[in-house]
Amino acid sequence: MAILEMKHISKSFFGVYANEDITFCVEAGEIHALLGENGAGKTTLMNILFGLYKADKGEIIWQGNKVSFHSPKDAINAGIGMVHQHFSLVNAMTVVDNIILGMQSDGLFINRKKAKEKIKQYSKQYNLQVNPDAYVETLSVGERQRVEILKSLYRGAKLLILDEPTGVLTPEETNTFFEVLRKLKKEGHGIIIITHRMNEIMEISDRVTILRNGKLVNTVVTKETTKEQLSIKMIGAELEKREYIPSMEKGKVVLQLQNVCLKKKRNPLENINLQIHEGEIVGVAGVEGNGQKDLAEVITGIQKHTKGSIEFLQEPLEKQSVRTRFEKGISYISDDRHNDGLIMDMSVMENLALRTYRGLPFSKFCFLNKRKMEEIGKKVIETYQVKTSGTLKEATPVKLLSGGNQQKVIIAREVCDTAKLIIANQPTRGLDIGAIDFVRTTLIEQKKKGKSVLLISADLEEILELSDRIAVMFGGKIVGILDGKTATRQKIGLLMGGVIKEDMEQ
Amino acid sequence: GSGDSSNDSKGTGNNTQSNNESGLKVALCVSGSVNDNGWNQQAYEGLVKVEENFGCETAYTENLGVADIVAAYTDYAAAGYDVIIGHGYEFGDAAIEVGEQYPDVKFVVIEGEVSADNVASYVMSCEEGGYIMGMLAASISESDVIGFVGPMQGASLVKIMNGFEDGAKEVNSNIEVQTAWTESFTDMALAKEAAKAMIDNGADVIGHCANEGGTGAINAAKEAGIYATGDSYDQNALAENTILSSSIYNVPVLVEDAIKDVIDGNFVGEICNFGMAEGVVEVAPYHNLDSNIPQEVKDLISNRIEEIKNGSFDVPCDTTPRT
Amino acid sequence: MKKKVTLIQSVWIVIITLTCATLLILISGASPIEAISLFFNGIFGSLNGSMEVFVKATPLIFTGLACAVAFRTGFFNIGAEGQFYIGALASAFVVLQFDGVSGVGRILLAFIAGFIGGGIWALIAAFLKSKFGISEIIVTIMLNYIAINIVGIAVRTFMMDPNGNLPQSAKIDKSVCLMQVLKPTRLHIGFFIAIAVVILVWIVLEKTTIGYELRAVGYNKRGAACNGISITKNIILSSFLSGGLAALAGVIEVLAIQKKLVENISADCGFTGILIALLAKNHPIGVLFVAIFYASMQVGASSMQRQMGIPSSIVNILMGLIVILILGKQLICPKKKKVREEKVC
Amino acid sequence: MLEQIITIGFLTTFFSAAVRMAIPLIYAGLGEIFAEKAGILNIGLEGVMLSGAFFAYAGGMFTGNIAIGLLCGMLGGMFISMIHGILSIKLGKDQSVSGIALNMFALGITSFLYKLISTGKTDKQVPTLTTIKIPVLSEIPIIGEGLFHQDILTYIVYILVILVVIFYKKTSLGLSFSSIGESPYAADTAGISVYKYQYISMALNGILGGLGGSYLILVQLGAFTENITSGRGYIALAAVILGRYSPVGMALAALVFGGASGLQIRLQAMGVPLPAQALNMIPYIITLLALLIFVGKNKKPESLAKPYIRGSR
Ligand SMILES: Nc1ncnc2c1ncn2[C@@H]1O[C@H](COP(=O)(O)OP(=O)(O)OP(=O)(O)O)[C@@H](O)[C@H]1O
Ligand SMILES: Nc1ncnc2c1ncn2[C@@H]1O[C@H](COP(=O)(O)OP(=O)(O)OP(=O)(O)O)[C@@H](O)[C@H]1O
Ligand SMILES: [Mg+2]
Ligand SMILES: [Mg+2]
Repeated sequence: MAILEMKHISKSFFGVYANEDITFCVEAGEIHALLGENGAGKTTLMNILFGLYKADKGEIIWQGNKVSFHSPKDAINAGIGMVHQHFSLVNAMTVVDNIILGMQSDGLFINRKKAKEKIKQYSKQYNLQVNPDAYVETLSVGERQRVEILKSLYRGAKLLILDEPTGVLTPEETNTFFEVLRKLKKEGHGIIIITHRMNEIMEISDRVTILRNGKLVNTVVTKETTKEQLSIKMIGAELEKREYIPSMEKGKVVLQLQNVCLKKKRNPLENINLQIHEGEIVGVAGVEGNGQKDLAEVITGIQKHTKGSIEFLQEPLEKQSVRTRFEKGISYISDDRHNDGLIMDMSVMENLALRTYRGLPFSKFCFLNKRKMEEIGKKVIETYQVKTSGTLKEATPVKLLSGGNQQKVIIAREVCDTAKLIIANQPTRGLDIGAIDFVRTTLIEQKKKGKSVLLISADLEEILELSDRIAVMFGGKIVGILDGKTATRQKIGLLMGGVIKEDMEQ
Repeated sequence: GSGDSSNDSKGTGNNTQSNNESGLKVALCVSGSVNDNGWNQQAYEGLVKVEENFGCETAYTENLGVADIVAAYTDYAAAGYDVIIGHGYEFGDAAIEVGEQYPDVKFVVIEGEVSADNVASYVMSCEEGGYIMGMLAASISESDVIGFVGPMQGASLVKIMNGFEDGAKEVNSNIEVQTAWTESFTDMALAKEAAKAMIDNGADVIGHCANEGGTGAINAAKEAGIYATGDSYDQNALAENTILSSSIYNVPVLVEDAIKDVIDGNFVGEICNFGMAEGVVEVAPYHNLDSNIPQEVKDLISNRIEEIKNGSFDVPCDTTPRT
Repeated sequence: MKKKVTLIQSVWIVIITLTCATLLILISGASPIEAISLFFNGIFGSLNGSMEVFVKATPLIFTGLACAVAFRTGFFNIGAEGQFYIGALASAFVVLQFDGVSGVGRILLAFIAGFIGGGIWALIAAFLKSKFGISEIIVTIMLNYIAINIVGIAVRTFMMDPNGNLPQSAKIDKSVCLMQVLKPTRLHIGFFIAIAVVILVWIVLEKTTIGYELRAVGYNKRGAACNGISITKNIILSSFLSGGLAALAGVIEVLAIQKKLVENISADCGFTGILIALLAKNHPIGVLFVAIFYASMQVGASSMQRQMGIPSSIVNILMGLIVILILGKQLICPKKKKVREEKVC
Repeated sequence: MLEQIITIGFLTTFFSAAVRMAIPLIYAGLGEIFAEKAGILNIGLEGVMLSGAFFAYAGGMFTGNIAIGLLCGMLGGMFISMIHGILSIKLGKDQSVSGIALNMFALGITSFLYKLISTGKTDKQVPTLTTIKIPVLSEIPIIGEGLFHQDILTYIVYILVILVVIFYKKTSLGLSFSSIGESPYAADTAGISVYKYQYISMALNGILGGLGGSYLILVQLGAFTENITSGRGYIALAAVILGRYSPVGMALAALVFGGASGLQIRLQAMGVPLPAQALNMIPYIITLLALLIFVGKNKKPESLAKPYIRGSR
């Protein structure tokens, strides 16, 4: 019998349906995947289930009874756990406190010792290692995700909703994570998983429900379908195959890092040596939190390196500000578009001007040229097919765009004529396959134009597909640089785990 | 000036009396609240008297900040008020400024420093009261330390404090007079703390001119079981066994006099002083502490009061803070 | 539809305010009808009253602008009050010191000195915030008290009028006073300066790259920094501008109203400025209108209070009440259902 | 001068003064900690204290009963903070506007009501609490007298400070309350009733702020005046920040501030040759210096003053 049924769920925002008459069910002991483009309504549907949104229409049958959840509290009490797409952790609290947050303690006081024991046990059982005493703000994104998962497990949920849980995990982590899911499944839990990765869906799920534009397309049994079929159902059309771009002749050196160090209390960067040539994509692989972001920020000037030298086009970058580095040709696509890349409360066109508002065409003598901004905004929306709110168009605040469309705005801004080196940190995270395809194609086009790309990604597929050379980072160091043609998942995986290249060759 | 008195009919307040004999319209402006048990309340009581005795039509504005004085004055002048009383030196410049535009309106500034054809300053010799309180305190003190708490350092308050000190020194040149300013008319807690500090330092009589805040100082004296002197009106009722006496500033009388002058046509635009001789500054009776005060002290005080009244003794008026 | 709701709400706000006013007036033993007619008579009944609205609005426009500029960069300046005092002090000092300079020259000097003085006063808080991460709220509150006391010291010592005994400075001479435009009313060119400054600030904030940067920093500091916008520079700029603008209110109070430096020179303009900026959603043009609205309420209420001898506290009650009602208008007449869920930040 | 200051006698009385001046601040500060930890900035604390003070006075005056006075004081404080609560929790309005408006409102309403109940009355005093000397402890040199020769409300505040520390550090309810100020979204998804807890926090804010005001009336003064709090609410806000949102830190900060005002008034009494205004600035300057000396990580709740509206971004 189905543990959960959602029947005829509808929900609209500002008169536009995010969910329209959606019906689907989850069995106990089933892993049910939700698939859909960015903005298809997956998160909305789950938020309704979890009591965060109230459905306009429709009913939820939970374990045979009709229920209505007014708040997450009701859902949690009923035995539903949700790992949210955007972290719902308290940064200023420790891991333990986050995990036991909102739960009734046995006595008058919290028994943190007991909680820690239990957490350690779960960590071990499901291979989700975190330090329970660490403050969440000190954790890497991957670690935070583990805390989120632990949090749900700790509450002993019967149904687990996982909204894009693997987006930030490494393949290794994903594998162990799937082990966890299989275990839970065997124990009779129901699981709803949202992911944009077809491989993962094929590997883990029993059934797939596909949403498009807020409407239910179909629910299919995974074994009876293929990636291609799913993809067609999801987008409504077939994706073109990208042509393979062979590695080009190495051009002159664009960026040279020599013994670059970044001193800080936790996870410093140590002696980074790296060269990037014209027309080359260098991939940086590694488990999240091993210094990749610091590396990107040291090159872009957001953080200043403390030792060593960085040369860009044979000129040393020492005290140059973020702005001058950009003007010289260093572009940056950050992994954190909400905080680093965009000003969420500003409009699309204002965000497009964020790098170059100081001069023509956006402004003259300090005065902004609004008409020009609009014009450029319109052009970008058209060429990049950014989906904006109907009436506002280029004046839509970016916070109202979906992640994929937000990413397009950043790319339109950063991939400009003056850019000579593009640093792309997790550029496809959280995007649907259409959007991913768009980003990758854009990067390859840049390479064809002779520009250089430093591609930081936790997604090995992406690294292997795009990179000419692959640097692997571990513990703030580059532990190996491999050739893109000969590198394999295994080799990279070992390096990512901290096995030094020399050791490996022995 | 325009004297825009077409508004007359609208300006009738709730205070209108049926026997509006003089037909005079009088407005009062004060910087604090009219129920502050002190400075401002006294002026307000004067205004009430004026209404009762002369049948004037009255209005008042309380809590008037310096930024709004001119506006208030202009308002009243335009609404046809005949006399505008400002209760404090800070009303002086505004009286001159608005007075130029409304020459028919009479302005009275209590404690002011200004005068013009239609502007008079009525200055009370409050220092006389302070002086007597200082003498009294010093005579009663056994520790040779007394204290005095002031609010904001305005000229009319500084002269009371200095008078207190001078009076005390006259009786006992070795006496130590501890003083403090709380920079607030309403912060009772700080005034109390100031008095406590002095008591901790050995003071055994506390004087004050801190208006409502001064109640805090009196409470401190009461709790410590020592004496205090009151200010502004007879404060004995606040603490019967604590308040030796109070220096009374008969503001209601002053206000009444001012209006009487206007009615009788005796108004002169000059700075006039009113002290004990004029019956505006007084000293309260000792009430039930009468028996605790030695006769020679009572004699000393009453003699000095006499001398001040008949002009044979001049109390120095010093308006510079001595820190 | 939305317009209709807003209209109904406004009507309700007026009704509730009037009811409360009536009650309070009745309790204090006066006639409400007369009081309310005096209220409007105070504002519209005479040229003097109407112009008084603009006179009272002038400092509020400056302090409102000051807060709006600061709030835009997320610099929570509670210190407009103190900056007002410093502006008054600096301008009075300059005017009295340089008596050799011509009138207009001294007015200019006063404006510059006041602006810089207030700017620096606010910069202290900005510096402590960006250098040490110390909350600007607490620093600006402390600086308010300190500024008020500094003025207290000044009018008793180095700036005290040598020909008087009162804690106030000498009067500034007529040539330095800001011109009255519509005698005998108090309307002075300061109000027109305020309008000019509003437009200037509006242009800077909305039309220039400076305003663009300030906004970006205000919305998302980290995002701005990652894209090459200097946070420190912008916080310093906005705090300096903010402090300077608040100080101009003090300058004008000295040059146009008091014509000398006195204690308690600000009628809580700094705090009211915060209210005005936030009610105007930090928009300069909005500040202008909210300040004028606010000033007219004050003028009406004071006129009512003065002519009838009603306790002044009624003014405070009503001003507070109106703001509370404006904030709580949804409760008075809810905009259909689902207010909470659909609201976008 | 210095030898006058560094004597046991001076230090003892000075410390007593510091404690006396600090207690109302600590009460109000505790209230503000509850509010801010739940994400609500109450700049209207001054109004809460003032309202508490007035109603404590009114209650005390009409009944002559201190306990009833205290109860009225708490309710009076709650009245103001619940308005703030509704505006900022239910309607998600700007908390600073609301707070400042409430300060104005409270000043007006208390002055108005005070005028109503006090006109024509000659005896305006209300009874006050007596002090209780705790035997052995009050004999401790220098601090004993100040800490342990006080009234019952002072002793209660010591206990409250400790209880609040325990509440936030050791209980799961406390954890829930403090998570709201950090991230209401996280709290909500963890099954915490964000709005309910915020209202509770605001009620506590009102009760404690009201007690802070009541203390002035029912312990220290026995009388009321317009604006009797004279800015103490703002100082309590500052104490919370200076004490980095920890109850003990806040209490120490309040003590520093109380000490500074006690010191300045004592220096005046001793005749320090400085203008009174210069000495009056001391508490504020000391607070600034304390901020500089103890500069460190800002512990401000991450979502402080940001309205939480479920389901919006
Ligand atoms: N809080 C909200 N307010 C208004 N509209 C919303 C809100 N949340 C979602 N929507 C609307 O719902 C639609 C679906 O959003 P949802 O977040 O469910 O997409 P999704 O399928 O989870 O996308 P993604 O794969 O990017 O996570 C959007 O297009 C948007 O118009
Ligand atoms: N407050 C809101 N108002 C209107 N629309 C919203 C709001 N919040 C989200 N949306 C809509 O929700 C849709 C999906 O948003 P969502 O953030 O889930 O996308 P996403 O691709 O998953 O983002 P990310 O990749 O950053 O996780 C978008 O189409 C966006 O327009
Ligand atoms: Mg989603
Ligand atoms: Mg997404």
